[in-house]
Amino acid sequence: MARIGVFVCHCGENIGATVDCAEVAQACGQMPGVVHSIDYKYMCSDPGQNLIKEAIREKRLTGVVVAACSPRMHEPTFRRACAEAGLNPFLCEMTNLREHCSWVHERTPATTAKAIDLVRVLVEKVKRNRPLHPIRVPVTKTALVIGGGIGGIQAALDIANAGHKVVMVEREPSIGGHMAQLSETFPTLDCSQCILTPRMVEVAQHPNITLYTYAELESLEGFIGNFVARIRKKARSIDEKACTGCGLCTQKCPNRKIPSAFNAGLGMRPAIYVPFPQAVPNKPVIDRERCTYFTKGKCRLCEKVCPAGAIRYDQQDEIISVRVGAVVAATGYQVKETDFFPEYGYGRYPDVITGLQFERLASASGPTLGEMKRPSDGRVPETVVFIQCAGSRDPAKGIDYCSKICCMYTAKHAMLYRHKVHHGRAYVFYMDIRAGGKMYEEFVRRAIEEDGVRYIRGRVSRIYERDGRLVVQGADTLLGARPVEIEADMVVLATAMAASPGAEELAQKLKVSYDPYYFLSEAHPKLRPVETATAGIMVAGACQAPKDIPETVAQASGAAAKVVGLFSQDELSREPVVAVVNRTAPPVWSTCVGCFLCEKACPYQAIEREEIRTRDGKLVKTVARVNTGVCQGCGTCVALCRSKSIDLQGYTNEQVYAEVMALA
Amino acid sequence: MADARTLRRESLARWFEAIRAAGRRILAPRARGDTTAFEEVTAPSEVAMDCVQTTLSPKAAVFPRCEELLRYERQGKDLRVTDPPLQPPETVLFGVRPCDAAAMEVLDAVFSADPPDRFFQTRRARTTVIAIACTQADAACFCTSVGLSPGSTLGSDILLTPTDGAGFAADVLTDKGRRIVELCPEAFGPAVAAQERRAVLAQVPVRFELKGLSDRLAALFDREELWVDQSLRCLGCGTCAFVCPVCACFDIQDEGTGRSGARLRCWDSCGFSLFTLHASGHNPRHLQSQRWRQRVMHKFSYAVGRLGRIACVGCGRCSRACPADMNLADHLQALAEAK
Amino acid sequence: MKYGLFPGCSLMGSSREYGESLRAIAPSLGIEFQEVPDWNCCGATAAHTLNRKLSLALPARVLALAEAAGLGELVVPCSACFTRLRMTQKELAADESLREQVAAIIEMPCTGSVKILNVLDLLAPLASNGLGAKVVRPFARRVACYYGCYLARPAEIARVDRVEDPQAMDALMRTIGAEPVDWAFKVECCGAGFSVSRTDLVAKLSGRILDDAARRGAEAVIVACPMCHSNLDLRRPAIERHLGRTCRIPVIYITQALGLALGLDREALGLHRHLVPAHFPEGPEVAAAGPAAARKDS
Amino acid sequence: MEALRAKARELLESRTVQVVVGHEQGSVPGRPRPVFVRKIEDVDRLVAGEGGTINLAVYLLKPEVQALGRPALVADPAALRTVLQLASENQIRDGALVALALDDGRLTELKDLAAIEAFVAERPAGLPAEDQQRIAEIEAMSREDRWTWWLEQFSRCLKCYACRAACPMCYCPRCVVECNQPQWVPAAAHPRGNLEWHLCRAMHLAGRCVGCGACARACPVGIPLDLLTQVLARQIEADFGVRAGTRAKADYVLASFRTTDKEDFIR
Amino acid sequence: MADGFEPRLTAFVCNWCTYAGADLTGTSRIRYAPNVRIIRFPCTGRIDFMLILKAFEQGADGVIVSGCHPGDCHYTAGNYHARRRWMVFRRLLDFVGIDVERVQFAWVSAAEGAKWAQLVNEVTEKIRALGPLEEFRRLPMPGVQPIEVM
Repeated sequence: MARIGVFVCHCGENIGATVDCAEVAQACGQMPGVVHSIDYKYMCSDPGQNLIKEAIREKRLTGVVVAACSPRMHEPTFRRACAEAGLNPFLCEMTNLREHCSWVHERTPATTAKAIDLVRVLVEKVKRNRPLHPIRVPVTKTALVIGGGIGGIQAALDIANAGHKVVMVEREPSIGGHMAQLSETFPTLDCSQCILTPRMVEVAQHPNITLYTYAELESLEGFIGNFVARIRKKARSIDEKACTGCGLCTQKCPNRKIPSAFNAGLGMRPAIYVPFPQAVPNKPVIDRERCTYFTKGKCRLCEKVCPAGAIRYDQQDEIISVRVGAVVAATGYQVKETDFFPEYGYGRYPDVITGLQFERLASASGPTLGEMKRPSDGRVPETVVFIQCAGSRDPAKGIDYCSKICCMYTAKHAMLYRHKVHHGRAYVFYMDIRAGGKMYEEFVRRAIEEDGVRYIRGRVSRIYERDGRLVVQGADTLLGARPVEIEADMVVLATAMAASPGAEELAQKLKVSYDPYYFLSEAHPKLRPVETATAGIMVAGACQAPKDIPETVAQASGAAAKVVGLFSQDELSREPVVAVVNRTAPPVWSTCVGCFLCEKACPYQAIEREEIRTRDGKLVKTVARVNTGVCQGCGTCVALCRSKSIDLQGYTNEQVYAEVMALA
Repeated sequence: MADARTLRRESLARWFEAIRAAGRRILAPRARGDTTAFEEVTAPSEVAMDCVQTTLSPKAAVFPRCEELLRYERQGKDLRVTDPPLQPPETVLFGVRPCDAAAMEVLDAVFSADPPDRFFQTRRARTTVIAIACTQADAACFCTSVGLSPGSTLGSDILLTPTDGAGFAADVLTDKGRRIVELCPEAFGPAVAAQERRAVLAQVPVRFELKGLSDRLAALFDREELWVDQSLRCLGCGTCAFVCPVCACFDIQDEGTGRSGARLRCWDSCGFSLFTLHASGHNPRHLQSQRWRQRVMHKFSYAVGRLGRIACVGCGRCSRACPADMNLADHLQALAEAK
Repeated sequence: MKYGLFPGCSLMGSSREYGESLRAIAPSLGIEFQEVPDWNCCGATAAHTLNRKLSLALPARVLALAEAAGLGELVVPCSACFTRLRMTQKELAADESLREQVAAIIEMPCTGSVKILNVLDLLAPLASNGLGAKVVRPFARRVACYYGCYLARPAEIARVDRVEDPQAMDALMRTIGAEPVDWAFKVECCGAGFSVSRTDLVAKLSGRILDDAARRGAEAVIVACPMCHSNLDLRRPAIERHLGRTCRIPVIYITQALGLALGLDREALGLHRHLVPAHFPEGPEVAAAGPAAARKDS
Repeated sequence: MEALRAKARELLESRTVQVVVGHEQGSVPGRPRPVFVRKIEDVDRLVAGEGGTINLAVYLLKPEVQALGRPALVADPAALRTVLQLASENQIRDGALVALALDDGRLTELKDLAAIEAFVAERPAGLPAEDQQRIAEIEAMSREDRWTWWLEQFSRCLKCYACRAACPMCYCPRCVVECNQPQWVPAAAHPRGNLEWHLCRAMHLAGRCVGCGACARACPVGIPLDLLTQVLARQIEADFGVRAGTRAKADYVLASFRTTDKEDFIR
Repeated sequence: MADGFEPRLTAFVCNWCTYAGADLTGTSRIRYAPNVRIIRFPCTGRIDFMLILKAFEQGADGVIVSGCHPGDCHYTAGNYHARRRWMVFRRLLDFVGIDVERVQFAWVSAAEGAKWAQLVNEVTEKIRALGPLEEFRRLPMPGVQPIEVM
């Protein structure tokens, strides 16, 4: 027989002012199954909680109803109190007498009657509660980091240094991401290679990190703590073990007229190439679309010159399956190309370049070895115009957001240009300078005051080519919107930062939601910025939203902390409010009829198919089974099931039915 | 000997008024769409006199499809249980066919077995059966095969046999019947010679050999393929049991609000797949063939042993109402001839 | 193909040659025009600066008349009228009550079902089917195609292929053998309505346009809007005073260029009406073959 | 008829199927009843299905019939739609049966679900005219009249569940009415119990009922049950553009959604 | 309507949005009619259509069903499923002659405390105007009215 304890709280005056708590306690005492019913001034206080604990022990209560404030506030408190007294926490329910009754109604008999009704509802519910225990899910203590940019590297190193295994998957032949392409980084003008390359080497040599480059995620199945990732390691056409990285093949390769992606299309590279000198791993890869052998079947020169005989033309893609417990998505970003801007010539003028291309011009390992030469004729540009917000903050272009880092890298570019070309003139057309980070504002002021960069507040309406020079037409809004026309030798567009190509497919593989710009959606913008709504999958860096290197590294460490937190226990314990498909005695085994209409409705794909076989292996029937690791307990399947074969623990059909009946 | 009289058709109305004036309700066959059932009538004009057989049987008058056995009410922590008032109205069942009247006898046997059913017996005691002999029958009727006939008097308080003219030969068979007749004696005239009656009655061919059938069926119990063949098309609904004047299986269910409720008795059917589901999950009759066999064996074999009579009056309702055309007479004929 | 035609005031007055050349080339292109009966002025810039209802009622009446006459597609050569009609159609479609008020004013239902086309919408499809074959005397000249503002902006009204660098006129000119130059003033403003009140501004703006066209070696500027033509042609003395040197580059309508290519004579096309003489010594007559091989890759 | 018998003999002889589910002459002339022909000599009992009250597809999921082996189902368009809907609910695998489509006399053999899908697609879809008429009559009534009319209909219900037994889409081994913890649907045949049963039945068939009408034909007291499911079927097609029994792989309408579903009653 | 008739309302609400919205109504001390009794569900997707019939059966004169706005659902899609279910169920109730105005559906987010108060007040007045739910009162309820059905 149920032995329920009802505890009515005055909450000081908050409830007592309009609800007659004594009468409620007295009325609840009469309810069948209630063996203990008292009211007290502050139930959530220590003495209040002790009242509950003593009542549980003395009266051997099988269920507790605390009639006080909102369960969203103190349910954990009272459930912990009950647990300490030996009562399963899920046998304790709360009635909201404060927010839903005393605070919103006058002091009338109707209010007290409503209070009694509300308590009766929960008393009937708690009678039908069953003790529930947190769900134990084993955790595979290996993390999968997708993306080898600075975000992925930081996350991988943090997790690996915490003693856990990491598998890193990078799509390009080498890790390093876009940071490797930068010349120097704001605000300290550190050489990007100098601060990045050691980390790349550390990743390559770390015993806990398994690195797959020139590889992509093929699929991800399973749930938090128990993912199975299948990685497609694209064929490099090189035997990585045999190759010594001497680079002879890349020098001899005759087919050298291929725009280098690493140099953002400014420099050229051979068909067999190493993206950049400090590449990790420093092994070449054959670009099968452009290699003469693969396209026309001739040449094979690299095979002849290779001292180690490491060329493998017949190498095939390889699918590697690995069990992981958590995933960190750090797939970075891409910058919009110049052909995205009709008003700046639809990308026809070679001397209108993007910020990334300017980085390559300024970089010592770039196509011009760091000298400031313009792409069209290689002359040193006397006048360079930098244009901010090229595509960002422009609904007409479909990109409403601010890309956050362009103000800073444009100031850096102008500064680098002035350092390299002392007599050169640098203009920056801007709308608002956003330099909110540490030492950021000072950096921009230095560019203006010390390096003489002329900032013009206004937008550029058009660029056209005249007599070999680029006429930049804009307006200076600080001088009464006076039209301004500058004849420039080179124009650098701070183009918008967009999600990396293939971000949508990756999000669908990870079953993570994404926004209209294909940036991955975080679980909560303020309170859970490094997690996603899909349990076990974290995000780091620009794949979640435009951000600079310091924020990316901070977010990567945050994501790593979450992963390490997840791996800190051998088992994952989850709220037991999950759905369960009933099982009955043979020959029926379950009332589930195997129509699987629930399977489609589950937003988390938590419903699987289980084949019930007799001992001699004959298939009896296929029924639904809920994966308690993935189910989030929304209950949509329960309300959909026609034969009532699936039920939600904590909100079972019996409980909600009893709650409605209790309102008679 | 029952006293034989005659009843003119036009005086029926006066008789009805007298019965109703005496505070008795009259239930008679009434058409509703293309189905007929026993419903309260006020005048003979409302009675569907010419229908061969009503869709639903008069059983409901004495064994309602749903009735309260007891009531309970919450008083604080405990529960107050009370008996529902059992005052069924005095009822006259008019226009019952002889087979349905005989069915009342079978129900009497079932519900008076130990322990007697207070509810049924109260209703039965207050019910008077006025049967009308059958002048026409259809292919589903097989009363003659179970020892009855279109003119049998078994179970009736008064049997009206339509005569050529516009009247009936009325045989008042029991005291109950006499009390109803005395409510309006002027409606009746003296008896008339017996022989015209037989000429008017319907001809119902005998469909199968009744004698020895129950032993024969017992022998066929294990012939599984026989029962499977017969029941493949049966859908397992409860129609045959619910229209049958004799079926008396019931299910007990408690229902109510949070404060008060009642224990209800409702009709049930051995045809339902979960009729014999045990709490353990085991279901001795989980195949439709087993359930069909049970229906036949209960009515034609077990009943003989327990009640000393066949629990079927050959009214043919089950065959007419069955969506899958499970014709009981055909099946029994097949079983009787099975080797 | 039968089209409705709304000439508007400019084709009756300052740009008669635009109307004449359009009607002249119509027959050989298989086009038949039917003027909107009893059409009225579209209100142009004056109306919508003074009174919104007036600026909607005038074009609405024209549309209503076109609907009543069963003209499914209406050609509006003047780009100012074109923009006013399209703007009215868009605003009335979006606002139920406004449509009722305007219908009350013009005492005619105006469902806005008419499809409004400018000259480029009308001629552009021909570039790819059949125009090339009809060319009798290829217009083998380097030309600067000038679209001005109304043909390209506002984007959702003009619905032109590329807002910053339209190609419709360039394609037409290529089809008749001309060689469009790549220049940067295709959609720059010519000074439009300031023609009378601030002629100095028109001189500066139009001057820049003609100067760039000339520098790029264009032998003629092709336009499709009466306002552009009047500023670039009529205001040439002011432009030359502003530039401080002579600038004799002729300005002709796309319809006139097509007319010449189809072998029509100068008078019929109204070429004699221009202030800056537009003489093109006839090149060798070619059988109606395909467009002359362009001299060098543009 | 001859073509049907010949095809049945051929299928049985070639052991492609073990049983032919069709119609045979019933005890009441003009009302044929289901027959399960397994032996060659019984083939001649097969007759056309006109006047039959049962949708033969209901037998495909009965354990006794499945025990007979691979069936050939003599099917009218409604039965074919049923097969597709059952397939979309994982109750029938492709190739589990051979369908002998019998439509106004012409016999077509359909070997797999795709063939059935194509055959159904050619047939006119949507509600027969007289059903629409009956629905229109009810909808014309005022709300109060509709309530009294339906309550009078439901009061005649015996809870014999012939409608559930005759419906091929009602294949749950333990139906919701047999669930007593909690007692979702009152077991007794009083007006409230009958109302909740018929509303529950209609909702469980929403987006699944193929409109074969077997339920209304099976009801011993003649309640027009098919109208309840047809009204919902029509509404679902109008709102969500989905019709039951058209494709072998289809999403259950209440288990899927479009973010653009239009409604006018949520505040 | 009968004066002094106090309608009894039952509200089925989702825990993440409307329940929290009602909490906000409380913390903002916005008064509203005491006729409603709130029952908490994890999501509107969990609300079974039979529960609305049960609520009417147990004496409710009106039912409010409210949850997260489309797109806000904590479980991403629960309210989309609920919306479809209510579009179909409402059509069935109307066809059978039950006044669909007695079942009010709404989206109330965790930030719309005022909207919750306004919703309850409006529905209370609407049901007060419609009066007690006669249809269900006349259906005999075991233990309240005698039950015997021939």
